[in-house]
Amino acid sequence: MHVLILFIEILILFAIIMLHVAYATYFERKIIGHMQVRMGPMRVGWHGLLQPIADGIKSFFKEDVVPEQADVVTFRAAPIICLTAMLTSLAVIPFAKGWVLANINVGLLFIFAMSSLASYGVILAGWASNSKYTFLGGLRSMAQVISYEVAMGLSLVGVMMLSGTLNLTKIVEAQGGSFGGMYIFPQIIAFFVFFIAMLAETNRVPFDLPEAETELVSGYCTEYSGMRYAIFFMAEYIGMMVMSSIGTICFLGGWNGPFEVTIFPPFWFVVKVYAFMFVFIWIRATLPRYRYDQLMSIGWKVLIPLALGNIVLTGFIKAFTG
Amino acid sequence: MIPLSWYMSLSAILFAIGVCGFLTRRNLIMMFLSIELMLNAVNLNMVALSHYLDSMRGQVFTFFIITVAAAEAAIGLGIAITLYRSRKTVHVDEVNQLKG
Amino acid sequence: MFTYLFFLYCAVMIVGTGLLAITMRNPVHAVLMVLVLFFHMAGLYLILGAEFLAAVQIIVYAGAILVLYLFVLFLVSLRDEVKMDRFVTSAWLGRIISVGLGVSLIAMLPTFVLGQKGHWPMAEVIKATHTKALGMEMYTSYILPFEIAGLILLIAVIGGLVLAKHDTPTTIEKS
Amino acid sequence: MESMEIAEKLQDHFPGEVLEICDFHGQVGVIVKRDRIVDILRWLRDTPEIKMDHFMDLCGVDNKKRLGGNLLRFEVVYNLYSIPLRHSIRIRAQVPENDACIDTATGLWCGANWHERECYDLMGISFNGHPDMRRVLLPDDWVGYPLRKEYPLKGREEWSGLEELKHKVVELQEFGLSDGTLRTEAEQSQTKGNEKS
Amino acid sequence: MTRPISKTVNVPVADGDGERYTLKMGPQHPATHGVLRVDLELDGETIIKCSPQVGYLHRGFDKIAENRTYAQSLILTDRLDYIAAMANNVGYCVAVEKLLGISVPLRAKYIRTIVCEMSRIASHLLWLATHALDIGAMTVFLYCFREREVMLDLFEELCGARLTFSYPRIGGVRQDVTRNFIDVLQRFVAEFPTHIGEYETLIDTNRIWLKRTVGIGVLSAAEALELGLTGACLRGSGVDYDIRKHRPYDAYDLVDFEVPLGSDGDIYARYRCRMEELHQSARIIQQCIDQLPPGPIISEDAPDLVMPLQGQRKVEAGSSTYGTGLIRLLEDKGEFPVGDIYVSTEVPKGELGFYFISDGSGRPYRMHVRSPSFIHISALPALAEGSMIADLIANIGTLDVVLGECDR
Amino acid sequence: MQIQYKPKRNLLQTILHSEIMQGMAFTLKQLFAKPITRQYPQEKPEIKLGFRGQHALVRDQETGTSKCVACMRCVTVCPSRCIHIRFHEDEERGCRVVDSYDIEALRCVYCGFCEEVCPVNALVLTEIFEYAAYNRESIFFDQERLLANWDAFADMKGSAINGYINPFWRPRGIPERELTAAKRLDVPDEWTIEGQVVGNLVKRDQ
Amino acid sequence: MGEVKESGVQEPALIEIADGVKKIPGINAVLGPLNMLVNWGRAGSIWPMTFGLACCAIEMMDAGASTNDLDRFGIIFRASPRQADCMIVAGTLTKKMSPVLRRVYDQMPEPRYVLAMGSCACSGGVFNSYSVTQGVDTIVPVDVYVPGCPPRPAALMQGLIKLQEKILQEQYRWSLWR
Repeated sequence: MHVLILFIEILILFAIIMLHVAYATYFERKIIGHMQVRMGPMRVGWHGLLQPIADGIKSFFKEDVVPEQADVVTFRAAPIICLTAMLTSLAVIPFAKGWVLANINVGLLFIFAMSSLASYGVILAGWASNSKYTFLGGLRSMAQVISYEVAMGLSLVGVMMLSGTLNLTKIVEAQGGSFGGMYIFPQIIAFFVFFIAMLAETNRVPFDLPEAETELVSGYCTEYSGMRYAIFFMAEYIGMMVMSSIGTICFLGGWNGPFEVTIFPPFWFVVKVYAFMFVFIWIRATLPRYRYDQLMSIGWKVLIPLALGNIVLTGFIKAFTG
Repeated sequence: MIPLSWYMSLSAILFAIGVCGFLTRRNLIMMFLSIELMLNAVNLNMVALSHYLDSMRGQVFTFFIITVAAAEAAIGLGIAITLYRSRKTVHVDEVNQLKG
Repeated sequence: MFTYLFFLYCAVMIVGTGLLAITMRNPVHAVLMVLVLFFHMAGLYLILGAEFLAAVQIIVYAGAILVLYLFVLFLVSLRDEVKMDRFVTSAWLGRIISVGLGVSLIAMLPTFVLGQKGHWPMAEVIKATHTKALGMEMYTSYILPFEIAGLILLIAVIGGLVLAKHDTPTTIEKS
Repeated sequence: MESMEIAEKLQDHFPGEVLEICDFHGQVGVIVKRDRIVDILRWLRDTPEIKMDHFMDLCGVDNKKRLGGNLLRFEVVYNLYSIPLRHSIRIRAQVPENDACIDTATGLWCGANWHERECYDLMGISFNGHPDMRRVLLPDDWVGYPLRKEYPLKGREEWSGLEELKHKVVELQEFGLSDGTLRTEAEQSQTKGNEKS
Repeated sequence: MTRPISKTVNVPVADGDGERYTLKMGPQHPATHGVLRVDLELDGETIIKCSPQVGYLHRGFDKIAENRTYAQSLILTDRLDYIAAMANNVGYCVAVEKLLGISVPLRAKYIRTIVCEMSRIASHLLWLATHALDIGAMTVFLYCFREREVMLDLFEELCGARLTFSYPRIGGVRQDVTRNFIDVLQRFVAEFPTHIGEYETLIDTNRIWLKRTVGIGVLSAAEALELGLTGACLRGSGVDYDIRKHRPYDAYDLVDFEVPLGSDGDIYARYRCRMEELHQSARIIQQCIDQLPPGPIISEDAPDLVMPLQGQRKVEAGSSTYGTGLIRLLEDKGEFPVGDIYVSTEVPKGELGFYFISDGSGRPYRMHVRSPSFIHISALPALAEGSMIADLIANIGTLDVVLGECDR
Repeated sequence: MQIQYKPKRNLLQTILHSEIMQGMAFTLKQLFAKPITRQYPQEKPEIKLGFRGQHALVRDQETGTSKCVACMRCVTVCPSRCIHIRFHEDEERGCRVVDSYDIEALRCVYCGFCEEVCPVNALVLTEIFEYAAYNRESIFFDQERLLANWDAFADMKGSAINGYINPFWRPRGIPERELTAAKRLDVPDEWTIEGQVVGNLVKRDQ
Repeated sequence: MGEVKESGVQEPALIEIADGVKKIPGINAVLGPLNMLVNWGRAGSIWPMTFGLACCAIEMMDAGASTNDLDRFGIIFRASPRQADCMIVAGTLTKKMSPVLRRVYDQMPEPRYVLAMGSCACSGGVFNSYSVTQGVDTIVPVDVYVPGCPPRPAALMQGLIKLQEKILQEQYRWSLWR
C-alpha cells in the first residue's frame, strides 16, 4: 500500500515536472523574445501556448537516427542516463513542509551525486556519437561540471555549517531563525559563488560552452535527433529547475514567505524557483560567452578560493557567536 | 539481518575478480580499474564489519581508502598518460624497458 | 525479506558487472560497468546504514575517479586496444591464481571470529544521523590520519599535475 | 612622385627588363619580362623614395585575343601602391604560353599568397617557389582553367565530384531511400532558356 | 521506410594521435559566415594549424562579366558583397566611368556618397550583429537588425529592392531621392548615436566581451600591411589608409570626416574602429543631406543600358530612355577606349578594386575584382594559429568576411 | 583620429559587476518595450512604390491585351537571359506581332532593367511578392500568366491602378526632354527635376 | 504503427493508403485524428537548418530578426542537421558545395523538407556558368520554391506557410520506428 502511494506520488510529480519543463521552454522563448523586442511564439495556439506541445509531438514522431560509426548502445543510453539522473534528484527536494518524496538525511549530497551522474550522460553522448564536435562538447562539459561542482559544493558548506544538517527540509527549517529568514544575508559570498557555479553546472550562458552553437554546432547533442534530443533538452531544463530549487532551499528560505498560503503551501517555493529561472533567461538574453580556459580559470582561481574563504569566515563567526 | 559471511563472501569474490583483472589485462588503465575493484572489495568488508561490530572505525577507514583510491587514480593515470606520450601505447607487455 | 532480496540483487549485479568489467573489449564500456558496480556498492552501504558513505561512494568514485578514467581513456587512442587481444599471453595463469585466491578466501570464512564490539550501535547512529556519527569519530580519534589523508591528496594532486603536464611544443611559428 | 617618373626610373634601373611603358587615363603600366620580376618588385618596395608598401592586386590575363606587340600569351599584372607617398604603379609581366610560370612574390608580401593561388586556379599560371600551389576556388580535381579565353562559360565536361554525387543520388532513388523526386537532366534541358545562352 | 544503420558495431574512438587531431569546420557551420571551411589541426583546444578553404561560393564572376556588357555586369556586383551591395555598385560604376571617361554630375555624386555610407552602416551593423552572436551576445544581433531594417526600407524606397539594389548607373544614379527618403534618413542619422550607445551598453565595457576581445588576434602594423589587409582591419593596427581620403571619389573630398585609427591591432581595437566608423558615417550622411545640390542625376554621355554588341541588331538612336551618347559611339566601332585600368573604392570591408581591360568592344576583355574578403580570409592563419577554437570564431568575426565577395 | 576607449572599471565596479548590471537593466527595460514585430500573414509589410516583385505585362485598357511591340530590348538587356519572345512581322500593318512572351521567373534576378528599357511601358515588376509555389511550372510565366498577374496587381491596387506609374518607367529626377514619348508620363511634382529635394545649406544660399 | 508490413499469409482486410503502405480498415477512427495531430505538431514546429549560402541568407536572418520574427511560427534555427526538419537553401549552390548540401540533407532525419529560396537556389539564376549547379532540385527534392532575388522576408514566410499547408495535408507520413 505504501509503495503504491509512493508510486502515485512519483507519477504526479513526474507529470507536473514535465509540464513545467515544457512550459519553461515556452517562457524562455517568450521572455527572450520580448527582451529582443519581438514576440516569440504566437501562432500555435493562442499566443503560442500550444507551442511546447507541438514541439513535443514533432520530436516524438521524428526519425531517430543513429549515426554510422557510433557506439549504438551507449549512444542510445546517454540521454536516458541524463534524464534519469536529473529526475531522481527531484525526489529529495521538499516543495513545502512534508511535500517531499524521500526525506533523507544526506539530501544535499544525494543531489550532488545525481548531478555528477548526469554529467556521464553528456560525456558518453559526446563520445558515442563519434563526431569531433560532440566529442569536444563532451570533454568541455566534463571538465566544466567537475570543476564547478567543487566550487558549488564548497559554497554550500557554509550553509551546512550554519544549519548543521544535510537534510534539505531541516535546512529550510533552520533558516527560519536567521536574519530575514534566509541564508542569503549571512552567506552572500556563498550565494554569489553558488549562483555562478549554478550557471556553469547547467551549461547556461555565459558558460554554455558544451553546446556553444557558434563553436561546436550543438556540442554534445549535435548528432542526436528527434526524441533523444528532446530528452537532452528536458534534462537540461530539469537541471535548471533542480539547481534553482537548491538555491531556493539553501539561500532563499524554501517555502517560507512573508505570509502563509494555506491552499497551496509550495506557493513561495514555486515563486522563488521561477524567479531563479527568470534570471537564468535574463542572463542568457544579455551576456556573451566565456572562453573555455577563462571559464576554468574563473572556477579555480576565483570561485573556489572565495568559497574556501567563506567557509573560514563562517567558521569564525560561528565559533565566536556560538 | 543478513549474515556477515554473505558480505564477506561477496567481498572475497569481488576481490578475486579484481585480482584476475589485474593479472590478465594488458591495458595499464584497465589494470588500475581492477585495483579500484579490489579496493572496493576491501571497503565493503570494512563497512560490513563496522556495522556488525557497532563501531565506526571501519567506516572511517573506508573513508581513508576512498581518499587513497582517488590519489592512486590521479597518480596512476598520470603515469599512464606520460607513458602513452612517450611510447604511444598503454600495454604493459610492450612496456618492458625502463628507459624512455 | 525485502532486505534479503535487495542484497541478493546487489550481489548478483556486483559480481556480474565486475566480471564484465574485466573482460570487456572496449575500456570505455568496462568503465561503465564499473560505474554500475559502484552504484550497487552504494546500495549495499545503504543496507548497512552508512548513508553518508554511500553518497561519498557515488560522488567520489563515480563523480570523480571514474570520470578521470574516462578522461584518460579519451586521450589515449583506443584503436589498438579494440583490435588487439585484450589479455596478456599468460592470462590463464592469472585466472587460476585469482580463482584459487577467491576459493581459499571463502574457505577461510568459517574460521573468522568477530572481535570486540564498539560503542556506536545502529540505534545510536540513526539517532545522531550517520554523518554526524562518522564526523565525530573521525575528528576526534582519527584526526591525525585525517590530516595525513589530506596530505596524501595534496601530494597526489601535485604528482598528477607534474606527471600529466604537457611539455608544450615550442612556440608555434606564425606563417 | 608621378607614376611616369617611377616608370622611367624603373627603366633606368632595369634597362633590359622593361619592354614598354603605357599610360591610360593617368595610370601607368610597365610591361616587363618575367625573369627578374621579384627583383623589380623588391626594388619598388624597398627604394625609399618609391616605397610601394601596399600590394593592392595581382591578376592573370589571357592575351589570346589581343596578341601582338610586346604581349605574350599570358601576363601577370601587379598593382602596387605606396601608402605614405600616395602613388601607384602597375607592372605587367609577360608569361609565354609554353612555359606558363613566374616567380612568386610571396617572399615580399605574404598577402600575395592567395592572389597567386587564384591566378593559378583560374588562369593556369604557376608560381615558382610558392609555398602552397593548390587550387583555391575550384575543387582540387577540377579540369581546365576557366578564365582562359578558350574555356566556355558553361564549362566543358561535368566535374567528377558532381558526377559521383548524381550517381549516388540515382542509387538512393532506386533503393527508394530518397523521398520526393528530383529534376532530371532531361527535364532540366527542357526548361526554356537553358538551351540558348 | 527505414534508413540504413550499420549493423557492424563500430567502436568510436578518439580520433588522431592522442590529444592532437584535425577538425574540419564548415562549410556548413553556424559561425563561418556562409560557406567558409576551416581545416584545423588541434592540440586539445589550441589551434596548431589553421588553413581556410574557400571557393564554395565561386560562381565564375569574372567569366560571366566577360560575357556581359558593362551595364549588365552591374547586377553581378550586387551579389559580390551582398551585405553592402550599394557600395559595390558604386565602386563598379566609378571604375567603369574612369575607363570610359565619363564624368558624373555633382548631385549624383552626393547621392552616391549617401547610399555608400548607408550601406556602410548596414554592413557594419550586420558585422556587429554576427560578431556579437559569435561571441554569444544574442540580443545585440536582434537590436542591430532592428536598425538595419530602417536602412533596408530606405533602400527599398529608393530603388525597389532591399538587398540587391542595382541602383547606381554608369554615369550617375538610377533615381532621384524623395522628400520622404531624406526626412527618414535625417531622423535616423539624428538618433543613430543613441542606438550605438545601446549596443555599447551591452558589450562595450562588459568584462566577458573584454576578455574575449582584448589582446586576441593581434596584428602589428607591419604584419597587417604585409598581409595586404585593408579597411578597419588595417586601421585597427594603426595604419592610416582610407581610400576615401587617399584617392577621393564621389563627394568624399567635399565632406568632412575623420578616419578612426587603433593602435593595439587586436579584436577590440578593430571593434572600436568600426563603431567609430558608424559615427563618422552618420556624420557624412548628415553633411551630404545638408549640401545636396540640385541638378541632373545622370550624365549626358552615360551609356544606354542596352549596349548593342557586334552582330546584334542596332537600336535606333533616340529611342533610349536617356543618355544617347554612347550609342553614337558604338555605331562607329572602335571608339571605345582601349586600355586597362585599376580603380579601387573603400567599401565597408576594405579596399574593393576593379581591374578592367578593355579591347574596344562593349564588353570587358578581362575584369578582375580585388575583393577585400579574399585577402582577409587568407590572413586568418596569422590571426588564429596558437589561439583557441573560441578565438578562431572571434577572429573570423573580426575580419568581417563575406564569402560571396571572397569566392566571387 | 585615434579611437577612444572607455575608462577602465575600478575595484568597486568590478565587485558590483556594474557594467553587467547596466546591460541587464537595459534588457529588462526592453522586456516592457513594445515589440516591433510585424504580424506577417495578418499584417502585410508596407511595400514601397517601385518594389521589384512579380512580373506582369500591362493590360492595355483599349485593346485588352499587352502593349508589347516586340522590340526585343528587354531580351537584349536581361542579364540573366530569362525573357524569351517569339514574334513575326505583320506585313500588312508593318509592325511586329508577339507570338509568345515567356519569363522564366525562377531565373530572374529582379534587376528591373527590362521595365526600364521598355519603350512602351509594357512590362512591369509589380509589388506582389507572395507567389511561392510547390513546383517550377507555377513560376514560369507565359503571356497569359503575365497578363493575369497584372490583373491581380490591379485588383490589389484598386482604383489607384489608373494613375499607376512605376518609377522604372519614368525615373525620378530625369528631365522630360530626355525621355521618349511613351515615357513622358504625368508624374508628381517631386519626381521632376524642378521639384528635386535639395540640402538645407544649398537652399539657404539661393 | 502507421506501416503494417505485408505478412503474406492472410491480408484480405488491408487497405492500401499509399504506395506499399497498407492498414487495417476501421482503425481510421484512431489513426485519422492521430495523423492530424502529428501533422499539426510538425507544421507548428518547423526547425529549419541554418544553411545560408549567399545573399538570401541575409534575408533569412532578417526573417528571424525582430521585425519579422520567425519564432512566431514556432520556427527556430538549428545548427545541427540532425535536429532540423527543414532545409532552407538560401543562396547560390555551386558545384563544389553540392556534395556538402546532399550530405547535410542525408543527415537530416525523416520527415524532412526542402525549401529553395531565391532564384539561384531554384534555378541557378544569373549565374549560368561553369561552377554553379543549375537549381538545387537536381540534388535534393524541393518542396517549396520561393522566387525572388532575394525574396523579402515576408516572401520567405509565405513560403514557410505554404510548407505548413503541405505538411497539414500529408497522409500517414509517420511511424515510430521508421
